[in-house]
Amino acid sequence: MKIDVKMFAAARQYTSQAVVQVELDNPACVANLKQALLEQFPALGPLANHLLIAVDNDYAEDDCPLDEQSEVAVIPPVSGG
Amino acid sequence: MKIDVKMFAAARQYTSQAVVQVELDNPACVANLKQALLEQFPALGPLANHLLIAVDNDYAEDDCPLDEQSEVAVIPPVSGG
Amino acid sequence: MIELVQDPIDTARLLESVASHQAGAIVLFVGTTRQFTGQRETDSLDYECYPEMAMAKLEELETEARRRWPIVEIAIVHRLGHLELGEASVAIAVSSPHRQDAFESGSWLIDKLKEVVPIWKQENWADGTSQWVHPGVEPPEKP
Amino acid sequence: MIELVQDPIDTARLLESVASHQAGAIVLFVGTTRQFTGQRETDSLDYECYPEMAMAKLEELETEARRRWPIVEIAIVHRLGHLELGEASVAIAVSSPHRQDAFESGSWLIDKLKEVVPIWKQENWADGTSQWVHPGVEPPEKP
Repeated sequence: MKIDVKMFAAARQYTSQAVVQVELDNPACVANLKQALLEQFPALGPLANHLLIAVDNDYAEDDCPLDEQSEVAVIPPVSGG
Repeated sequence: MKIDVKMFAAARQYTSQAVVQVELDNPACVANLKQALLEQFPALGPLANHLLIAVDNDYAEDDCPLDEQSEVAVIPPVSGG
Repeated sequence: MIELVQDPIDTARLLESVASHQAGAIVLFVGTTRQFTGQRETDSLDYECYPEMAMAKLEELETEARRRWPIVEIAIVHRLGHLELGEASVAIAVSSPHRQDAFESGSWLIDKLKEVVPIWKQENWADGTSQWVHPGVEPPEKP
Repeated sequence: MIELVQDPIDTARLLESVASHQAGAIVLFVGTTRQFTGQRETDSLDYECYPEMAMAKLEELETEARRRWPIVEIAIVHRLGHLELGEASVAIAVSSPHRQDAFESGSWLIDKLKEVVPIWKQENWADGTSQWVHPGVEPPEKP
């Protein structure tokens, strides 16, 4: 299945894309997505140990299941305020 | 010696005066003033256990000496803010 | 900036007065007149002060706060005279490089102001009676 | 009142929005752009956010703060886009019956906002370089 992933801040800068598409086997979870992202976009390397994924507007654990309707985003460490 | 004593809030209300004059033996300290005030103005009774005296714009201990040039005031418990 | 004022407190002016390129944080505290104290309803308040001593004590508090925390600017304004419900009686603004210092010093300043600065509040209750507030003092039987 | 805004933050509007006859205290926190971070000089900042999730997280923070403290009103406004030195990036106002609750909840809200709300800051340094700020992340050798 294909998952659209929103990219923000340095993640967007490193990939030069605001949304990337990742192909995953079905079923898939957040851990599979992280691995696929790092393989497809080696430029994300500096964020590898800090890669949080949001699913449907909330932080998601590695075992959180994904489907093509999920709203998915890469959340690099936040720095608002 | 004669000491002018400024009165504020309930102290002014109970004595109906903004400044009262108290006659003290020389030398005199804050403890003597408190005693004289309570004798001369029995209406200050409700404040007797809470009577702080300021001398020259600072809180003064009972043994603080007084003279006729001292700027003296009765400071009932404060309630600003 | 330390002021005792008769007119409504201008919080925008306090915030401006503490703004600085050295500060990353500003904390503003505003004390306002509550309608209810327990079951008792307030209609309005009157504040009076001992002006020379109040200014001296407020300046001491600023000095002591600057000794305890790395503060950039401090502003303290206390209103005097007649205040209607909801109006601000006091405002304290502190700016500092880091926010924790602004929160801690702002909280400390209002605590100390209420303890040591010679300012007094008269409650004008909704039942038509008035009363000077002196914490710890029992009012006389027939005031 | 929770808002993500492009224009300068209107702190007077935040204060008005939390004013209440039930409140005796208002605490306003304002985060501003500091000129120096250690030896490094900032020229300006750019903020971006993930809007839907940022709003969801800010609403969660309001709910949790109200669960923890007896709060009357909360206002949180975060600025986005380009900010010059000294401008406010975030403002949080809390009103409560008693002041300690307003200080504690205001401090907690800005701590949590900085931890969990998906908003990011890009430093535009005075030396002409720019850098997204991601706490804990080492930037790549050749960004």
